[in-house]
Amino acid sequence: MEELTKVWTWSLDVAGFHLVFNATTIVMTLTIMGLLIAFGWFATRQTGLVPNPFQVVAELFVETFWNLTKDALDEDMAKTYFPLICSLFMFLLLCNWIGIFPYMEEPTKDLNTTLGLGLMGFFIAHYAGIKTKGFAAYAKEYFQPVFFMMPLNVIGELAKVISISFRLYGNIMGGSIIILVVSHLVYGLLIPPFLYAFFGLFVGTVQAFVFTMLTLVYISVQVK
Amino acid sequence: MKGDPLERADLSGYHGYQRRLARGAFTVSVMTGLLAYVAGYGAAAKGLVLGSLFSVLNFVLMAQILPYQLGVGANRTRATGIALGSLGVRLALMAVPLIVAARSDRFNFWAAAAGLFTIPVAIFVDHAFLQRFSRFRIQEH
Amino acid sequence: MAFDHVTWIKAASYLGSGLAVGFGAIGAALGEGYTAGKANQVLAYRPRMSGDILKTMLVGQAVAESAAIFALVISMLLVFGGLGGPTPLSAWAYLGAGLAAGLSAVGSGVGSGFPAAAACEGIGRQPKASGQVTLIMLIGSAITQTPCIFGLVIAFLLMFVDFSAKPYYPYWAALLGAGLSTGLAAIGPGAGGGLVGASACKSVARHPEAQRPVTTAMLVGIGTTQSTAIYGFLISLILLFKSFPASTSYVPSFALLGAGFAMGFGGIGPGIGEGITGGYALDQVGRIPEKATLLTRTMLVGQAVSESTGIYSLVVALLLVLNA
Amino acid sequence: MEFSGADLIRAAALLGAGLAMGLGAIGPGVGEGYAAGKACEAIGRRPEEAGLLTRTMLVGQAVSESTGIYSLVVALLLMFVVQ
Repeated sequence: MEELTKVWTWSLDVAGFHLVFNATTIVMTLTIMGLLIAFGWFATRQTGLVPNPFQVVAELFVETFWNLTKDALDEDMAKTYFPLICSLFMFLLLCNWIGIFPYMEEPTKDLNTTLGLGLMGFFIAHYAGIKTKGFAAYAKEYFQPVFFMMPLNVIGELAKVISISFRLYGNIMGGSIIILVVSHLVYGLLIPPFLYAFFGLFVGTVQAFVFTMLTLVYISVQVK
Repeated sequence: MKGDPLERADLSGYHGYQRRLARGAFTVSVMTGLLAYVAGYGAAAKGLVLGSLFSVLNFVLMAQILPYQLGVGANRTRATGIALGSLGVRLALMAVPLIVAARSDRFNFWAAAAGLFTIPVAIFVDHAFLQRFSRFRIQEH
Repeated sequence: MAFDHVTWIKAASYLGSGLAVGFGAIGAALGEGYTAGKANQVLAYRPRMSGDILKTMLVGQAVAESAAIFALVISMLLVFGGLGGPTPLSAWAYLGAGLAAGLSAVGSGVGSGFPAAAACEGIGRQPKASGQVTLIMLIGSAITQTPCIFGLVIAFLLMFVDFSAKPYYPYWAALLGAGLSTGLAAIGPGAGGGLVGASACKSVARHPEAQRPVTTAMLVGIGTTQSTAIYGFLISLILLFKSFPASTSYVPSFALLGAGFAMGFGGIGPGIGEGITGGYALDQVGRIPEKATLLTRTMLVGQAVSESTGIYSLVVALLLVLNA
Repeated sequence: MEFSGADLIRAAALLGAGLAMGLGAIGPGVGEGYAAGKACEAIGRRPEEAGLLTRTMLVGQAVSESTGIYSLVVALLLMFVVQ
């Protein structure tokens, strides 16, 4: 079970800082971005009334998430944030699914990825809040219901980042650990495929959806 | 609800079911034991029959206690107390074949332990399979 | 106050035996008490049905009691099995075996009471469906016993695998932790599986023709509910069979014990929660069987999310084991 | 068996990490299950609103899970930060 603790890293010393890069995560993230760009290119290459398979899938995503975003935000606000929500879901879905292929690892298995995405959602949500309400009204909300609740409100906002990123990380990491341990224990062919189907496909989809929905909800809480 | 609702009840179906299930289960277990004995697994056969005998005894005892447990009313604490007491007595009863089998070479311990599950297995077989075919059904009066 | 370890082993096996049979009896008695209370409520407005209701109770109770009998077998083996191995580790192994068997029987014992009570209610409401309701109840309580069987397997492993060559210092904690992990983690899934089975019985009593979709949904629901029990079993197996280096400090021992507690307690909540989800979902499957697919899908999504805390416990337990 | 104060602290931190995650998982597990159960009930009443109800269920569960995630964070801190 040594694979669990083994991480392939690049380290670099820049101006007195010792920087460590998780090479696997970076390579896999870039791979997924490449795959998504290729998917986008194929889906939009020949749009027509009789769509090609890529276009069908893309339309499915776009339609589902357009409706979801429109429900949560109002129409013109949804136009701004819909591309973010839809591409976030597609990125996460592919991230969680890619682990089922041999020699591929989920980038979401690394806390750095999920924490980065969580922080991105946090900053976007607060930027949206300041932009719609103005800074005074935005800042005033932290002093509700009474002024000394301010620290608790701030902690509450920061806790959202922690919870959203640890949820995704914990589920994907847990799934891959379970698959690894069970594969070591049974040496069989029968059980791991079912586990891959459950953790890789099912839990991966559910958690990608949960992450996306929560980002959307955090934005909608800030703008309302 | 004053009085015992069970006094006016017709319990003959209940007693008939219980009698027939116990008889059927014990017969099958004794026949399995005989087969095993003939095949040369003497200790296992004796252990199985011993275990299933006590399983049936436990079942009969449980069936006798159950109406009293139901008769105490909807008071769940008292019902749980009676259940705990009756379960204690019956577990002590079922410990007998296990102790005997563990102490003596003539009875196989694992066969005795398996024999204690005669009644649950019989109930399961009865409901899952036999009730589909009325010829083999345990008749209820 | 220095005893030789034979004394300790005797003491530990008596204690483990008492814990096994005591917890087993308490669990089954709680389940039976619940059934009896419900059955009495039904009898109050259906006095004529007492024969049928008693029969259902008897059948349910006889099956539910297997959890207590499993615990009894372990307990008698611990006292009369002539196990007294000469190694000091055996004391912890026997204590762990008793805890695994006893605690895991609690959940299954309580859990089996719920389907039996629901079956009594259902038969009181719909006497014609008694055959189908009893069958669903039997299937439900039989699957509810699975976590108890995990506990039984771990107890057997603890009693019969030879640990004499292992170093005492972190292994005592590994053996105790293995017992605690499976035992505690079986409580929640046992009770939760019972909740799912109970709703299935109610649903079949309401719509006897919906037996097939209800059975499928119940099997899926109980199967998912038991995943945290499987995690507990997994942690126990790793604790038993991974090799830990001998150590001169308490740190690895407490890490292994902590892993047992983390997975054990961590399995309780998700198990019960997933059972509640499955219960509500099955109520609705019985009400509108034609929407069974939609409801099963929603139930699975809800259960998968409720299970995340169980997965976090598993991650923490594995990190504790691997860093020990 | 010699043991130092630092040893004792580390051992207690590891046991505490296990207990924190274990006990911290009970509440959210039950609560999330209850939320999901009620959502299933509501979907049974109004199957045409399944999408909205599932989304609401997921958001509600995510909020109730926060305490479980805090337990996870505390457990990880106890394991990797306390020395």
